[in-house]
Parts: sequence; C-alpha cells; structure tokens
Amino acid sequence: MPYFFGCSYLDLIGYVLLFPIAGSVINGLLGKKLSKPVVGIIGCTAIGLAFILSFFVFIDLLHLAPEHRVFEKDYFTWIGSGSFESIAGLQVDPLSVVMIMMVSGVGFIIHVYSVGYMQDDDGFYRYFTYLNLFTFSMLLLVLANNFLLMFIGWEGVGLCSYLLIGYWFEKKSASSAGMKAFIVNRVGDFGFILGIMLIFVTFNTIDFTEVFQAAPEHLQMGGFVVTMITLLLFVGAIGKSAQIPLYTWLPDAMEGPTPVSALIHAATMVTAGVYMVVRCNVLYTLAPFSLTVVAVIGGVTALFAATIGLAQNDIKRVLAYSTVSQIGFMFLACGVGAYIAGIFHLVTHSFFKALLFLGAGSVIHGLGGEQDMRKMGGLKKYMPTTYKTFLIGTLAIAGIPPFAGFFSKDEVLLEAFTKGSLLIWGLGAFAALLTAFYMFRLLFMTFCGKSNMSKHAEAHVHESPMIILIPLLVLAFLSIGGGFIGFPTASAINSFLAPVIGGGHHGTVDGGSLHHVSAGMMFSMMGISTGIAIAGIFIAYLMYIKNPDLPAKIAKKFKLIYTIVYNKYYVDEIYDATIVNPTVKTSFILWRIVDVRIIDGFVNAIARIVELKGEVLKLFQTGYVRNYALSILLGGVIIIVCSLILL
Amino acid sequence: MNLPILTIATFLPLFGAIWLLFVNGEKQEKIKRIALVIAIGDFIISLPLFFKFKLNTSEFQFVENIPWIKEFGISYHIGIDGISLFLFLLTSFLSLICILASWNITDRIKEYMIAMLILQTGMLGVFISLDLFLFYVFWELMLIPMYLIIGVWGGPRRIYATIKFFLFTMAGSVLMLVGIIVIFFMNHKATGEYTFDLLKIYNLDIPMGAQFWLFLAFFFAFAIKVPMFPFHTWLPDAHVEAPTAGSVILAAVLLKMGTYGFVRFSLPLFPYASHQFVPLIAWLAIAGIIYGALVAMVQEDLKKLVAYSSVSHLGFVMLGIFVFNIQGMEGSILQMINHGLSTGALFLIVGMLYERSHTRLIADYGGLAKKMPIFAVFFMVMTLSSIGLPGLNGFVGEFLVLVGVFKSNVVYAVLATTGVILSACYMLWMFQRVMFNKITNPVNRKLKDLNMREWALLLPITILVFWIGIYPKPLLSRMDVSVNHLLTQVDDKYKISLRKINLENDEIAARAERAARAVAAEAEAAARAAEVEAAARAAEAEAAARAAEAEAAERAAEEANSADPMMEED
Amino acid sequence: MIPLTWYLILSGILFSIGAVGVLIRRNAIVIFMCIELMLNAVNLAFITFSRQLNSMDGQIFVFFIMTVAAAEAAVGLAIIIAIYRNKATVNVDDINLMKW
Amino acid sequence: MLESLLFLIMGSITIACALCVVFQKNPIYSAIFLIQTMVSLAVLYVLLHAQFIAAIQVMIYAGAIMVLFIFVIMLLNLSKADEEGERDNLFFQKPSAIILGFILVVMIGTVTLKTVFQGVKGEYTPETISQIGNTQLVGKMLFTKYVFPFEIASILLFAAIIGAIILAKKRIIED
Repeated sequence: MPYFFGCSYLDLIGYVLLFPIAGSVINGLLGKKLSKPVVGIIGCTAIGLAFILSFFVFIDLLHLAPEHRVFEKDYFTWIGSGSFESIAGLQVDPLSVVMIMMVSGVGFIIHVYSVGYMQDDDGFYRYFTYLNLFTFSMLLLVLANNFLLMFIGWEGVGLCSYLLIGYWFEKKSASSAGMKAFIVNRVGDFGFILGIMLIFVTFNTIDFTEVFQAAPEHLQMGGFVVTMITLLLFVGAIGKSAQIPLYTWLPDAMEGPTPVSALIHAATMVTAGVYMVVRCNVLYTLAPFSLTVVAVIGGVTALFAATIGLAQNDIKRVLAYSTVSQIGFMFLACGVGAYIAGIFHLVTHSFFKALLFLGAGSVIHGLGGEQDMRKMGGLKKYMPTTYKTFLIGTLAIAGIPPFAGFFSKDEVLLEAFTKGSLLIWGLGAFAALLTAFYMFRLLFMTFCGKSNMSKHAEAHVHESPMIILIPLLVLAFLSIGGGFIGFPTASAINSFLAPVIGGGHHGTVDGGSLHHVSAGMMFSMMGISTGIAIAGIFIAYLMYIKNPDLPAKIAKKFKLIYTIVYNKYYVDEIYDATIVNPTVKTSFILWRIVDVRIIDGFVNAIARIVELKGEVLKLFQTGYVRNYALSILLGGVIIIVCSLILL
Repeated sequence: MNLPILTIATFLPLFGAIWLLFVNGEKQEKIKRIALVIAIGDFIISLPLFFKFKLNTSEFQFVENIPWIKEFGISYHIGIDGISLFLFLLTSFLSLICILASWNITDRIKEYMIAMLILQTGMLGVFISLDLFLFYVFWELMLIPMYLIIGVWGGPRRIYATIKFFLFTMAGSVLMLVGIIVIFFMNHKATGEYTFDLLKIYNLDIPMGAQFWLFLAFFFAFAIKVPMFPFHTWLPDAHVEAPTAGSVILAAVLLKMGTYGFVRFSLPLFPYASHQFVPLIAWLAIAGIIYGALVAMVQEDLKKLVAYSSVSHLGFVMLGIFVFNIQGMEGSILQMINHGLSTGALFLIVGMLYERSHTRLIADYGGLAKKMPIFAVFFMVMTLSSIGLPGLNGFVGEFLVLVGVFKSNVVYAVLATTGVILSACYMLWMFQRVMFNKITNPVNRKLKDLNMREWALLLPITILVFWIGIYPKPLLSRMDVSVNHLLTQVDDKYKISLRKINLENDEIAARAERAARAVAAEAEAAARAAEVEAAARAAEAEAAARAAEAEAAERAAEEANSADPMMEED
Repeated sequence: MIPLTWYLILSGILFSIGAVGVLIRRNAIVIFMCIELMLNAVNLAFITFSRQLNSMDGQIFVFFIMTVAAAEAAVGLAIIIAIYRNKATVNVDDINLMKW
Repeated sequence: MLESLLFLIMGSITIACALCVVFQKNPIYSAIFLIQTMVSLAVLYVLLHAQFIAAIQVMIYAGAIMVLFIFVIMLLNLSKADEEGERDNLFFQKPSAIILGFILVVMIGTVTLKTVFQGVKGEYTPETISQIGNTQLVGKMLFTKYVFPFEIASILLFAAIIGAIILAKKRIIED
C-alpha cells in the first residue's frame, strides 16, 4: 500500500475537500487583485490536486480486499443535540471513489476549458471561486458519511448552481433562471429533508452505515415507513436531477456560461439524485413500490424530455433536454434495481455530455455568442476539431458501439428488459430512438448542410484556441474508451461497485451483475439497441441532409402537436398559472386585505374606540380653569352630601 | 471568580449613560467614542461568561442574590444558564454593533446614545433576572428607550409606529404583571413566604385551572413580543420607521424576549397549561411561518420584507419550544441566536442601502451587485443564512427545530417545512430585484461600496454565521444540560398534574358508581320488603369494595403507565 | 357667651362666598382676592376651634396661614403682572392654555 | 348680650362686605370691601380672645397684603371692569356656582349644627391667656414647639420674595 508521509492516502481524504475549498477561498478573497492567469492556475491546480489525490485514494482502495473497501474518517461532531448526532465525517467506498474521480476529473477538464472560455470576462475570479466551491460541495456530497452532511453538499451544489446560472446577473433572464433553479430545488429538498427526519425518527441515527445495517432488520419489506422514506428522498432527487415534474429549471439553467452547463447541469450536479438513490439502494430495495415509482418517473422523463428535444432550436437547450432524458435513463436503471448500470451510465454520460456541452460552447464561442441552430450550419469546415469531437460525443449518446454511451445505455435497456417490464423497456427504447434522432438533428443542423450564418458571424467564425480544444480531445477519448470499464464480459465496474450494493454484506440482492442473463440474450439486446440508434440517425439524415424541407412540412402537417412540443408542452406556463401566480395573488390578498385590513384593522379599531371615547369626554374639557374649579366644588359638595346621608 | 461579572456587564451601559449626561452635547465625536468604548468594554466583560461557563451543571451560574425589598421578598437575584447565556452574549454583541452602526446619526446624538445604553442595560437585565419582580422591571425598562429611539430618530410615520409598538407591548405586559402578582400570592398561600424569587416559585404547584389563566396572561405578553401570528402587526410598522440600529435591536433582541419568556417562565411555571395549549400555539406558529413568508414575498419595502420574514422565522422558534423535546428546544434557542445575527445583519444591510440612496423600495434598486460587489457578498451570505442554507447558521437551528417537531407531530413538521421553500422564494426574489439585473435607477450608478466601518459591522457577524453553521458544538454543548434539566422539570410537573387528574376522574367515576349502585340497591330493597336494611347495607358494602378495587386497579395501571417510557426522550 | 357654632357657620358662609367668587369672576386679581377671603374663613374656623379647645395651636396655625398667604400674594401678583405684560389682560378666560 | 350683639353686627358686616367683594364690578371696590371684611373679622378675633392674631390681621392682611393688591390693580390700570362686561362663555357657570354655593352653605350649616364638637380641652382657658398675655403665649409657642415650621416659613417667605422679584422683573418673551 502506498504511503504518504506515513499515512495512507485514504487518511488524506479530507484534502480532496480541502484543495477545492482552499482554491475557492483564495480566489474569492484575493482574486480581485490577482491577474487572470494566476486565478486560473489556482482554480485548476486546486481541482487537479483533488483529482490526483482521488486517484491515489482509488488505488489505495483497490489494494484492499473487496469486502473491506469501506473507509470512514470522522472529523468532529457537527450537530449534536440529545440523541441526534450528525458527524462531519467522510466515507470512502467504491461508489464514492468512482464519484470523486469522475467529479474531480471532469471538473478539472472543465476548469481548464473555462480558463480559455471565460478569458474575456470581467468576473473571472468570481467564476473560479464559484466553480471551485461547486467542486467542493459536490465532493462533499459524495463523500459524506451521513445524510445531513450529504445535505450540505446537496444544498451547496444548488447554491453554486444558482450563483453560476445567474453569473451574468445583469441579464434578467439569467438571474431569474438562477432563482428558479434554487427554488425548484428547494421544493425537492423539502422532501429530502423530511426524508432525513423520518430516517432519524425511525433509526435514531442518520449515519449511512448504521442506517443501512439496521434497515433490513428494522423495516419490513415494502412497509409504509420505508416506502415513505424512499419516496421522500426521491422527491429530493427529482428536484436535483431535474425529473418530471420538477425538471423545468434545467433548460432555463442554460443561461449560465457553457462550461458551467457542462459541469453542473450535465456531468455532475444533476446526477446527484442518481448517486443518492444508489447510495440508499438498501432502502430502495426494501421498497418495491418506490422502485416502481423511480423507474416510471425515470422512463417517462426520458421519453418526455426527448420529445421536447425534438423541436428545440437552441443548441444548449437541446442538450439540456437530452440531459434530462439521460438522467431519466439512469433512474430507470435504478428503478429496476440495476443500480450499477445507473452509475455506469452516470459516468459515461458525464464524459460524453460534458464533451457535447463543451463542444457546443466552442461553437458558441466561435460564433460570438450565437446559440440558435437555425443560424448555424456548415461549421464543419470552419471548426474541424470541434466537429470531430462533437461527432464522437453524438455517437456516444446515440449509443453506437464502441462508444461509451452504447455500453451503458445498452446495459440499462437490457436490465430494464430482464428485471423490469416490457413497458419500461419500451419507454427507454423509444427514448433512445428519439435521442439518436434529435442529437443527429443537432449535429446536422450545426455542422453540416449549408451555412445559415449571418454575414457578420460568417466573417468572424473561427476554430477555438488550444486551451479549449485539448479538453475536448481528452473528453472525446474518454467518450470512446470510457465504456470499456463496464463491458459486460470484463465488467470491471460491476465487480468494483458490487460491495456497495445491498449494504456490502448482503448477499441476497444481486449487485446488478449480469450472470443470470445468457450471452445470446445479451448480444441480441445489443443488436436491437444499436439498430434503434441507427434508425434514429437514419431518420435524422433523411430529414436534415437528404431532404431539408421535410421538417417544415411535417411541422405544418402536425401543426398542433408541433406547437405543443415546440413550446415544451406549456409546462412552464401551466406551473405559472397554477402555482406561481395564485401564490403571489394569495400573498397579495393576505397582505393587503388580511394583514392590513382585517388584523391591523381590528387593532386600529380598538384604538379608534378609545379615541372616540376621548372625543366624547373632551367636550367636558372646556379649558377654563374656573370650570374645572367648579367641578372640584361639585365634588366637594357631593362628598359632604354623601357623608351626611351615610352618617 | 468573585467578581460580579453579570452585574458589571449589565450595569456598565447604564453607567455609560450617566457619564454621557455630563458630556457636552456638541462634542459628537467624543460622545460616540465614549458610547463605543462602553459597548466594547461591556462585550469584553461578558466574554468570560462564555469561556468560564461550566458545562456539566444545570444550576444557574454566576449567581448573585441580594435582598432588595425585603418586605415583599423582592431580591436582586440574577444568574444565567445555558439558555440565557447566548441571549446575553448576543445582546451585548449586537449592542456594540448597533452603536457602531449609528455613527452617522447627527441629530441629538447624546440623547440617542444614552437611550441606546439604557436600552442595553434593560435588555441584558431581562435575560439574567431570576426574580419575577426584577424581570418585570427590566422588561418595562427596555421599553422606554426603544419607544424614544423609534419616536425621535425614526422615519416619517414614527409617532404612529412607536405608539403602536408601545401600546401593543404594554397591553401584553400589564396582563403579565397581573399574572406575576397572582403567582406571588399563590406562592404565599402555599408556602407562607412572600417571595418573587423564580427558583423558589418553580417549586410551586399551581392548580390546573389557575395555570390556564396564568398561562394566558403570560402568553399575551410574550406572544405579542415574539410576535406570534395574529399579534404581529406592530412589527412591520415599528421596523419600517425605526432607525437602522433600532431595527437591528428590535429584531435581534427584543423579539427574543418573548420566546425567552416562554422558555423561562411559561413552560416551567405552567407545564400543564403549556401542554394543553400546544395545538393552539403550534397552529398559530405554523400559520405565522407560512403567512409571514407569503406576505413577505409581496412586500415592496425592504424593511417590511425582512420584518415579515421575522414573523416567519419566529414561528419556527415557537414551534420548537412547544414540542417539548431536546432537539426542538435547542434548535429554538439556536434559532433565536441565528435570527438575531442574520436578520440583524439584514437590517444593517438595508440601513446601508438607505443611507446611500434614501429609499427602501425594492423597485428603486436593481443591479447593485455591479457597483457594490463586496456589499453583494455580505448581502448574499446573510440572505442565505436567513434561508437556512446548510453550512450557515440558519440551517442548524431550523433543522433541529424541524427534527424536534417531526418527532412529536409529523403534520406540524410537514407544514412547517414548507416554510423552507417559501423563505427561499421571498429572499431570493428580493435579492434578485435589488442586486441583480441592469441598473435602472440612475441614482444607483454612483453608489459606493462598503467603507471600513461597514466592514467592521458585517464581518464579525459573518464570521459568527459561518462558525455556528460549521461548528455549533460549543453552543449546543453549553445548552445541553440546562435544556435537559428544563425539560425534565416540565415533564415531571406535567406528569404529576396528569396523575392528579386521573385520580380525580377515578374518584368521580367511583362516586358515580357508588351512587348508581345505591339507587339500584334501594330499588331492590323497596321491592323486597323483607331484609330491607340488610340487603341495602350488603349492596352498599359491596359497591364500596368494588369501587375501592377499581380505584386501586386504576392507580396501579396509571403507575404502570407512568413508569412506561412516556417520554422516550433520551 | 355666643355659641361657637355661629362662628363656624359664619366661617362656612364666608368660605362659600369666596368659593362662588372664584368660580364666577374672571378677573384674575378678584379671583385672587376671593381666595384670600376663603383663607380668612378658614382662619376664623381655626381660631374658633382654638377658643373652644382652650388651645393655642389654632392661633399658631393662623399665623402660618397668614405667612403663606403673604408669600402667595407676592408670587401670585408677580405672576399676574408677568401675564399682563405678556398678554395685556388679566381675564382668565383669555389665558386658556389648558385648552388643547 | 353685648357680645352677641357685637357678633351679629360684625358678622352681618363681614358677610355683606364679602358679597360685595364678589359682586362688585370694579376691582378696586372689591379690594376695599375685602379690607373691610378683614377688619371686621379682626373684631371677631378679639371676641374670641385672640388679640395678637386680630392685630396682625389688621396690620399684615388688611394693611400690607391688601395694599399690595391695590397697588397692582392701580399699576395695571384695571379700574374699568372692561372684560367683565363681555358675555360669559360659560353661561351655566354663574348660576350653577351660586346654587352650589348655597348648597355648600346649607351643608356646612347642617354639619356644624348636627355635630357635637368634642375634644380634649387644653390648658389655655381665656383666664390663663389673659393672665399670661396672648402675645406672649404665641411668641413662646412659636419659638418652642413650632420653631421648626417657623424657620421653614421664613425660608418660604424668602423664596417668595425672590420668586416675586424674578417674575415681575423678567420680560417674558412675546409669543
């Protein structure tokens, strides 16, 4: 086992968190005075160090026997009140190691990319402060050893997302989108926090290990409590991972800088929900009903978001809806009990989706901020490297072998078929078809065909600098090779993650491994999913290369459906009309009428009564002293009369 | 440890006020410096309370007990425990901040500082009094300077606001005075001793019917101060009209007196009534949480918004107090501190904006983050703290309260948790409208960022916000024993009351049974002309025996019950 | 000897006249004089009682009342002068600051 | 008998003059009648064996204090009863005051007549007083039993003097 100054790398796990937060603090406090390169170097170094350390931790962990691959380190008691205790402690196990490597790795690449992308921005240091803070929070989320500490990371990433979406805060749409993201996430957190409380009340602890150990003995399979716990936690996941019905914030989140979209809203943060479900797989396995809910929501979201993606024209929004859809896939996997497939898809997705976003960023950068695909086209010749990497990403997401997405998506579909129902598989398969279609639609509209650029943009367009292209190349490489970690025949990720599933010691739940599936079945499923992908690509080819007028015709023919889809099923409008506006209106009524008129009116009415009484009594106050003296005399006489009568 | 730290810390500001009387009112700088020195000194003096506080005893510490008016058993009895310690420190800390925040006041600065210092003595006194009479004196003492601060240095509608504030508070506290006097005489009746000493009165077993009325009398005083939902309308007016420091003190300390009063007086003195009133208070608190948040959302005036948010936050505190478990109580106490810090800071922030552009309307702002980046950072931190972002102070308190509430009643907890969503709505929306977007008001283009003094105001609060959010243990550990003690005390007394009620019920039941049997026996006896007396007597004897048996059985059951883990609480 | 009750009744009558005077007159000086009248009525009662109880204390009291009356007259008249200077009137109805 | 006659005469004079004080329009006349009231009261004091008081009644009251009054009336030139001619703002004041006055008289009369005055008789009978001398007795008491109030009275007078000077001297600022 490699040692570092006498202690194993596992002991140094705290530094994985320390580097990013230190980078954030340094940039935040001093960034204004530092030059941009220095800020960039600090930001990237912090994450780079975290990644290197994560890697060593991973190696360390590999050295341990699979069943001992859990390492916990407690730092201090964060909140302790009576029997309630939340310890600031970290937990390293295969799942969190995979996550920290993914987060810090992809994070590092995107940091480097950002140095180039944000070069001309005034708030450079602010950007890196937020980005480092984000990485810190995300790492905390995945490393935490109890629910509440995880919640810090959970909310922390939400905060950073808020700050980074609203990074260009002078744009009203940006600041509103940030706010929307935070508030919608809060709705999810509402469930999450109730879930944590229910866990505490049930188990009297919120420590992962203890809860998961106690769960099978404590809880009845499919009992009410465990179903409630898992559903409440899943509400949190719905919010964070942008699933139906709380997905609306994610497309709006594209107002942020593109690297942010890549890091937060594609690769890492939005997958936190999936991570959480996998982390709590012990509980979910105990609650079949919740699992069904997870699978159905995942499947429906995958399909629903994909249909919206068909008709969008903003390059980033298409990617955003595809993210929603892909996360739906992950939940679908979790919902059928294939947790590892979910994580596998999470990892590969983070590679190719980050690649796609960064590629889109490169395009936007090259076009000077243009995001509308209808004003692009034919960029292939202007930006060859970007095109190639983008193509790789698109192939990966479409699920063409041997790209990363193929393996993971195939595994998800296979699991859905074998463990879930045909319906769920159907949802997933149809969504996969649509995904292939709209992703290639995007590719064709952007890079192929004839140019629709404005004159100004055309003169301007250029390939991006190396600092942007290198990250693209790295990610492209990962998108090609990333899938092999989970290639079924040599399923490294499966065996690595297996101890995490079922609480590590539970043999009853099979860790999503595929031994029970025959090889023939497996390969036929592979064939089917590849066929689906190719079909999608072919349709896109027909519509956008071969016959560019076709889309318009179809749109005309199915005008109603097209309008609905184009307007994203009016979900935002429906929410506005049913939730937002009534709330604001009610509040106005509460303020103007209930508060001012009724409650305060009542108070003032009491005061008014006293005042009126005074007004009446005032008449007796003539202001003439002798008049007052008269009443003194009157009083005197009355006293004497009384005393005479009484005595 | 013979130095009477509490007395010194409490009366140093009063001494400062007297000193200021002899300073020429023209010398503004000198007056401000004297006040500041006094406030700093006071804060430093009160720091040992934190460090020398003994963690393992539920006794009051730093106690001083000197007879004051012997004839009525009034004594100068002061001391702190884990509950009042932090409120005391918060008060001395924020008073210091407030004096520094009032640096720009030019009008009658001498009188202003005198009022501030007297106010400080009053507030500190409230938190340390262990004598009902002394408590009441301080309780009213702090009202007067506050009345003047709003009424003299306030905004355009200050007279309306200050009178409203005064009358509201007074109306409640008069009822409390009546309650105090009633308790005084009850205690005399029970023990034969005339005393206002709280610790002695704690042992008094107040009859349940009286508890009901006394609880109500105290309830009005405290609920108005908190302010709980239907009694809150003085708060927005007072906040809007008060000068910055007045708002800070009002929000940060004065409101806490209400909640502190519930903890210190209502619960231990009237445990039975407190339990009886839980549904009412819980629903009012929940109504406050949601209502305050909704109304805050649509406010157009920054200060009003923060004021209504206080109503919402204090709802959490009230809810936490009345669930009678340790998480709820500790969360509430922590939340009192948190609310003091973050809302206090928010008022400071609004004050800074007001000083710059002389408007508090949200619509007049927008885009300030561009011009005032440092200000924006502080504002953001305080906003997030108020929202209850994990890692900042607000979360710890809020979460503990919610856990406590969840343990006792899930419905309450679910409803209260919606406040978490709503708080994000109104705070972030406000933040967006003030700090983000483009600058629309030309006046705002010339705004300057924070100066050194404003840094000095916000930085310490920010540090505390982070400290409590990340490492609240020093606070929680100091509360632990006292809160536990308080809860057991309440619980024991409550159980005694319950037992008494059960006994009474049994007795009534037994009597009824006996009467019924007697009637039956008589009827029987009338029917059978023979053995008249013998039969009746036998029946009666049997009835009595059976009743006694039933009683014994019930008592046994009751005892078994009470031995049962009624409170599974740690 | 005359019954002392007569003196007391006389004193009462004088007092009542003085009181009525205070109430119906509006000239500050006259009001003042009516007050003196009331004081005198009281003096008479004091002396009467002193005579009846064979005590000197009543007379001493009268002595003090006179002292006070003198002081009062001095200050009161000074006030009237001051008011007259200020308002050019001694009509109490015109000096009605007590009316809001 | 002579005493009773004297009492009746002086009593009626006192009452008549007192009424004149109240109902005279001109303040000067009121003042003059007040002097007469005091003088006749002094006579009654003599009848009550209080010679010293009678003397100072005439000297200080009728002499000094009333001179002060008249002096002020003259100084302010108030001889014309100008303001009294105006309509009374409080029309009910006069009748009700007079009615109350009557009731008061009746009441006081009833009380005095009904009450049997009792009390511990002191040592100073008219005989002893005339033996020692009224003035001497008053002086003795003033400087023994009542020496403290006496000194206070002097301070009071002193304060009154200062007050009067300051009030009369100061030119009150015009409003």
